Amino acid sequence: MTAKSKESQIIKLAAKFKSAIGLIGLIIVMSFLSEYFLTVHNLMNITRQVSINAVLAIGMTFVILTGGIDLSVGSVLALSSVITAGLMSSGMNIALVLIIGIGVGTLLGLLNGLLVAKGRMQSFIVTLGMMTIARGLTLIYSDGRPISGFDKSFRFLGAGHVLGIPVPVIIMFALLAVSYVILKKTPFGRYVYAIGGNEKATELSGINTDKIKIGVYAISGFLASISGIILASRLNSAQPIAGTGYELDAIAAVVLGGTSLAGGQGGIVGTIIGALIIGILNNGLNLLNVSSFYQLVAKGAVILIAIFLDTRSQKRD
Amino acid sequence: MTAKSKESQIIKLAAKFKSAIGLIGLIIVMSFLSEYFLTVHNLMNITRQVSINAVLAIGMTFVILTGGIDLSVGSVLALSSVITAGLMSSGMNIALVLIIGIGVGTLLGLLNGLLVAKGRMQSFIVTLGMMTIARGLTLIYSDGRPISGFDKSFRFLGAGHVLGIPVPVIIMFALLAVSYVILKKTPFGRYVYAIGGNEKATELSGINTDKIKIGVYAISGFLASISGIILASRLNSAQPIAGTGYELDAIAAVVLGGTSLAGGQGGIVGTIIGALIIGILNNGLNLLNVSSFYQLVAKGAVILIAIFLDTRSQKRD
Amino acid sequence: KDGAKDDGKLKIGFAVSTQNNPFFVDMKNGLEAKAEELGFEVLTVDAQDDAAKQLSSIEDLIMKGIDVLVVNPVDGDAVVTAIESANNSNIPVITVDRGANGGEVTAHIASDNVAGGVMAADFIAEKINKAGKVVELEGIAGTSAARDRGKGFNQGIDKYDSIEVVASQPADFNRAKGMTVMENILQSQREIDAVFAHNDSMALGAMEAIEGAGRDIIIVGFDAIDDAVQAVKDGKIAATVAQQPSLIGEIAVETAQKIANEEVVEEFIKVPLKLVK
Amino acid sequence: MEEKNLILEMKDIVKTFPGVRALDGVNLKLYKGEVHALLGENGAGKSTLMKVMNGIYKRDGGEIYLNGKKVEFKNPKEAQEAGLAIIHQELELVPELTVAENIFLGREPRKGFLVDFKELIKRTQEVIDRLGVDIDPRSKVGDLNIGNQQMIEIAKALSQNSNVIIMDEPTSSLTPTEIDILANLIDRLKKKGIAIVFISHRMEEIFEICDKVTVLRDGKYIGEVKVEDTNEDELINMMVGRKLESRFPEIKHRPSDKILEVKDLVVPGKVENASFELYKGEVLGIAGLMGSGRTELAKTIFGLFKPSEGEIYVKGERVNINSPKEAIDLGIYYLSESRKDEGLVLGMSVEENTSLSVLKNITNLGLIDNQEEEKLAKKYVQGLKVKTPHIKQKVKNLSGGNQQKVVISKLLSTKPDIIILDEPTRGIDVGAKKEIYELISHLVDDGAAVILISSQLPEVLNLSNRILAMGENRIMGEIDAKDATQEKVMKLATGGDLN
Ligand SMILES: Nc1ncnc2c1ncn2[C@@H]1O[C@H](COP(=O)(O)OP(=O)(O)OP(=O)(O)O)[C@@H](O)[C@H]1O
Ligand SMILES: Nc1ncnc2c1ncn2[C@@H]1O[C@H](COP(=O)(O)OP(=O)(O)OP(=O)(O)O)[C@@H](O)[C@H]1O
Ligand SMILES: O[C@@H]1[C@H](O)[C@H](O)CO[C@H]1O
Ligand SMILES: [Mg+2]
Ligand SMILES: [Mg+2]
Repeated sequence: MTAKSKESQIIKLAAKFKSAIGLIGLIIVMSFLSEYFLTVHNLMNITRQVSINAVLAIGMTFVILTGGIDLSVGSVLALSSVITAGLMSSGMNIALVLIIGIGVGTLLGLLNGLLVAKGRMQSFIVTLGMMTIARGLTLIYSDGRPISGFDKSFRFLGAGHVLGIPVPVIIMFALLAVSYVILKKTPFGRYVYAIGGNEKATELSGINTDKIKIGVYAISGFLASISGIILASRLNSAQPIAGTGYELDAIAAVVLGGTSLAGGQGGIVGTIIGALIIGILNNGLNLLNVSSFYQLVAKGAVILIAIFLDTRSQKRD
Repeated sequence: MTAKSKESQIIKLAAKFKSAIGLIGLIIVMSFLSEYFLTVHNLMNITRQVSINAVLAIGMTFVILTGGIDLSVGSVLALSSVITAGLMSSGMNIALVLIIGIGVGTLLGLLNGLLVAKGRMQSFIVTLGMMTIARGLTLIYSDGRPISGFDKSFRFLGAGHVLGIPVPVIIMFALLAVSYVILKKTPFGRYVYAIGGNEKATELSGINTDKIKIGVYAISGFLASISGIILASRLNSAQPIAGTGYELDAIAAVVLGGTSLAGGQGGIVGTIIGALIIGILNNGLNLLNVSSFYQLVAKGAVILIAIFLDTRSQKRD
Repeated sequence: KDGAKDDGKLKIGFAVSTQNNPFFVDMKNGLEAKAEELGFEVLTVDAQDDAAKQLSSIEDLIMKGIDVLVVNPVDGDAVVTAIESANNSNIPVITVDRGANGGEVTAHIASDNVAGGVMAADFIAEKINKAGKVVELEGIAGTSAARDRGKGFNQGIDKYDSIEVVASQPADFNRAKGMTVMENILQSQREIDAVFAHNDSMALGAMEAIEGAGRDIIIVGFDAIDDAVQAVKDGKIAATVAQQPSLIGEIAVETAQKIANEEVVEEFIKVPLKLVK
Repeated sequence: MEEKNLILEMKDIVKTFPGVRALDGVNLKLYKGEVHALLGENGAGKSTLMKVMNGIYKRDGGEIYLNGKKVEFKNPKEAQEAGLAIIHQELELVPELTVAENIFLGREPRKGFLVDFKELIKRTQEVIDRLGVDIDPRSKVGDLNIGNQQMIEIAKALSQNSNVIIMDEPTSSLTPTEIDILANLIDRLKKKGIAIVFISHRMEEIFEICDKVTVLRDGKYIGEVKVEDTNEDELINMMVGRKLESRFPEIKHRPSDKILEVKDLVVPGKVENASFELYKGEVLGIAGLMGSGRTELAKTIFGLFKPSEGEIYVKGERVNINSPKEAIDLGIYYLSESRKDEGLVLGMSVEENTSLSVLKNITNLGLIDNQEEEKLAKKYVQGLKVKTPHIKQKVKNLSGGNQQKVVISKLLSTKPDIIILDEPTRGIDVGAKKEIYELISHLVDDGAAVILISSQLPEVLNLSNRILAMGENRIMGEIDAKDATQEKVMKLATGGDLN
């Protein structure tokens, strides 16, 4: 049995590699097309650019694995971002500011979760409503104006480096590692998958499914606010319309990474691969100086090709 | 047995009425808040405004009933719209122009369907890719500029009246009626529900599920292009950025109307109710001159309340 | 600074905020045409109105070793980081249409949106004899154009005691929205003398709504896009505040050339606004 | 002359799945007017053979002849058109559609472009009448209980007027009444010359209903015998390759402390005034007709329905159970009658399903202890003889019976004191059934209390200490197992008086 289970692990590993086919293919193609692409500097550049979407997409992965969706991440990002900026410019202690900024996002996520779990409403519409509300609150709080004028120390989060590596990239990988462990190694993570696979059976197994569901939306809100804060720091300004449309990019990263929107299947590593595909695509189209209208066509086409390759490489059953 | 089935029909009817609770509540509230609301003129106004989203949402209902989703409708609307306008201003025969304009949308829908059904790819990502591609094509075709200068006769579609009723409203109700019959009375319609309810069982019953799935996306593309043409006629100009974000409004209408995103459950009448809720909301907020930031909060909150009421009124099981 | 000009061709990076509006398409076309005329290379990136995307794509431009950066910021504060990156790579920066609130900017080329708002207010006041009811159609909440034009317009109107802004509603720079929002406002406001829209797309949408309702209202737009200029000629809208996007683009290229040749350039190059009426 | 009546022949059929050789040279010959039983343990390959026959799976080797002609069905539709109908083991119905729409899905009568609903209802009513059950053609299938859904699945196959009908465990969720109906029906079909493949794990049905038996073991063809020439022991020997002792173990009930007491429990529309007691060391059987409310009573105790009245006492303490979690924390575990919908996460592995209920107990610093988890899964895979290539196999790839064993593993892992088993042997082969009976016996020996809900009366009669008879959502009476007979229990359940 051990020999066999090892064999199956190898098969699994191969399947995972295959889900990276699109990524590797893209990297190879880009390296040929542009001399600027495969440089340390540019790769650093890409990972830094990807980090915002990746952090959102990590949270989105939790939600999607339970079979839900979170459309509010972009607005929650903006709300946390302006609140953090606003409080900071009012001179509040920076630690407290961060706690409040992240707290607000987590709270909205929690609210999403409560409405989905206890209210038994469809996550799509709940988070669509929340997306609209959070955007409104952001505009009200900021009076529609960007907020700037930050502490030098705050800028470290978005623009700093440690050992030459950009801080957002470090944050992204740290969150990736923690999320990986949570999803693969803790009971909570296992329940996330179980709910996506069969919610009823999970409930009958004695698991408080409501709590888990509330948890995943809270995590998504939490991560959205973290990325909002990184973004504000990176831009040195909190934008009230930041994050518009980011939910679609985050979902695209998750799906490109091989996670099924039906829930129960997929994982965080794929999500990062998906986010990288999108990031490389954006970077590459710029490097190649593809004109903006054609960029849209190219981007859409590459997404379709990547997902097509990935689907092909998965065993049909 | 007849007594029983009659009783169950009454229960069903009541359930349907309940799904309109949100709509009726909203109408009552609005009538109190604004003296201008409940006038024949304004109601006509609302239905005309709603017609674009309603036509999209009708197509979206077909797709969602099979358990899929179509994010490309807004871009397809724009593409059909500029192509129609472009060909018309080049002096082509108007009937031919309409056929091509609608044909393009239907074709893109068909392509969506092929990728979903034959390519076994997730509809979310397929139509997300298509949304990006179609937007790019629209911008390329129009060079990012609005196209105007239409025939007087063409304006009839969007701005004309028949017996005092706006033409878009007539088109909307005609499409509603046809779609209702298709969904409820034809084998095709029953298969749409069956696929959403249990795709495997449907396939095992010897139904060509791929064909049905391709069909619903084609219908969605077809209706998206019709609404694109109505919109161009109504605005007297085809806008390359028309329809941005319309997919979310269309999905919201479907879900507010009680159709489950999981597929298999719901219907077209609910969708129209959902579209009306959204339309009345937009109209009401304008009538009340609610300031822009607060409009967002109010809109999100009303959506949540409407769906909450609707969920409450459904039997939990 | 001549190292980058190894092929003798000046390489201009152009970061435009969005292409979703003919205004910017004109600006881009003006810029690209001028560059071609002078034999320069232009690399254009489009931020789709997203400040973060703009930052990323400017980083990409810097990667490609551009000689001059021309940026049309999505937002004046958010663009600072990008400008600083360019500064660090010794790439001179020109801002167009919208300014930056930091970093080292060699030249700023723009028309003044606040001034344009005031201009529209004064024109309307004159048309309605300094008394009446006006409606404002706002651009996308949170964008600088909407902010500045709204600010200028309201400052302008405040000078006239008998003019009242009876409704101020967002229509997102969008023609379809301009139409529906205007239709709705027409329901509740029985008396409207004039409408100011933050751009022409909304003004043209409003025009359709007003025509449909058979009412007679003065309309003023912003941008002077082709359709709007035509509508002014046809007497359907009263005026549009003309920016000269194409000229902005051209001047940007000329300025870039001067900078590359180490000539002295003005810090703020104002491109005149004019009222097309 | 026999060969003239040969309708369908399968020769040397081979089918492999990754890591599994499900069919390895299997033969089957079907003649007009015969009922042919297909027998084998769980995972022997019965369902796979039928799916190959129907074009649902593509075979890897062998040939199929229909009326002497070699055939190659690419999909179920082609098989259907050639006169083959199948009743699937796992119900394949669309819950949102009506009974009528489900039965005629893909074959609805039409009037022009439209479905002729009048005709549809009429034909459905005819089919249902043939089955002799009382189901409204217009009701939604999702609102029916499993038994009735099974009848719809049967009606669907029946309505196709086929020459060959495959019945893959049609009786596993039926009570004796419906089984009688089905047996009569099969008799009539047979007389019309229709060939029937009948799969069941209930040996008595084989002898009552079938003419011939083909036995499979581990995907291999063992042989074909006539029912009249064989007996139960021989068949079991062919199936499992060895002799099995008597089917029911002797359970030594030693009722001690009262562990559960239910008083006047009411859930509107589901449970009416239920009162009973349960003691450690006993099996309490619950018998009743389909739809009698047994499942609802069990689910209420498990915290899935909220009672409007009544009290529940566990170990003497009044409790309020609001969720399965609270029930499990009190030492109660419920094994659902519907493993696919409520028992398993089909996309997860055997291991992950087994540990799901006790995951919190095998953690180390908050992380799942993989070795412990593996140990747990292996313990039950070995203990219950779950047939799976390895513990990482997804449960959806196991045969029905083996899936059931995984659900039982999950239950056992929580070491409950009060065990509610709802149709625990549904779809389980003779050997495994016996193992489950023995398991119940062990559990009782260890002092657990078991509630056994089963539609198979012999099971209830032989394993229980006391029996509750349910009907119309209420407990109609209680009888000591020693005094009980099938007749007495059914009489009680239908409201009759024993005196
Ligand atoms: N889709 C599949 N993928 C992998 N293995 C499968 C698949 N379907 C069936 N198997 C395996 O093939 C073998 C035969 O399964 P099958 O379902 O035919 O058994 P069965 O005789 O019908 O059993 P039961 O009496 O439990 O229904 C089993 O070992 C099962 O695990
Ligand atoms: N989903 C449902 N919707 C409506 N009524 C239902 C539903 N499920 C069950 N019922 C009804 O509840 C009652 C009891 O159901 P059920 O058949 O599950 O009881 P049971 O005694 O456990 O029967 P079974 O032999 O099927 O296990 C029946 O009257 C049935 O029709
Ligand atoms: O100046 C431009 C245009 O007026 C456009 O209509 C909106 O964005 C502004 O920045
Ligand atoms: Mg089977
Ligand atoms: Mg039951």
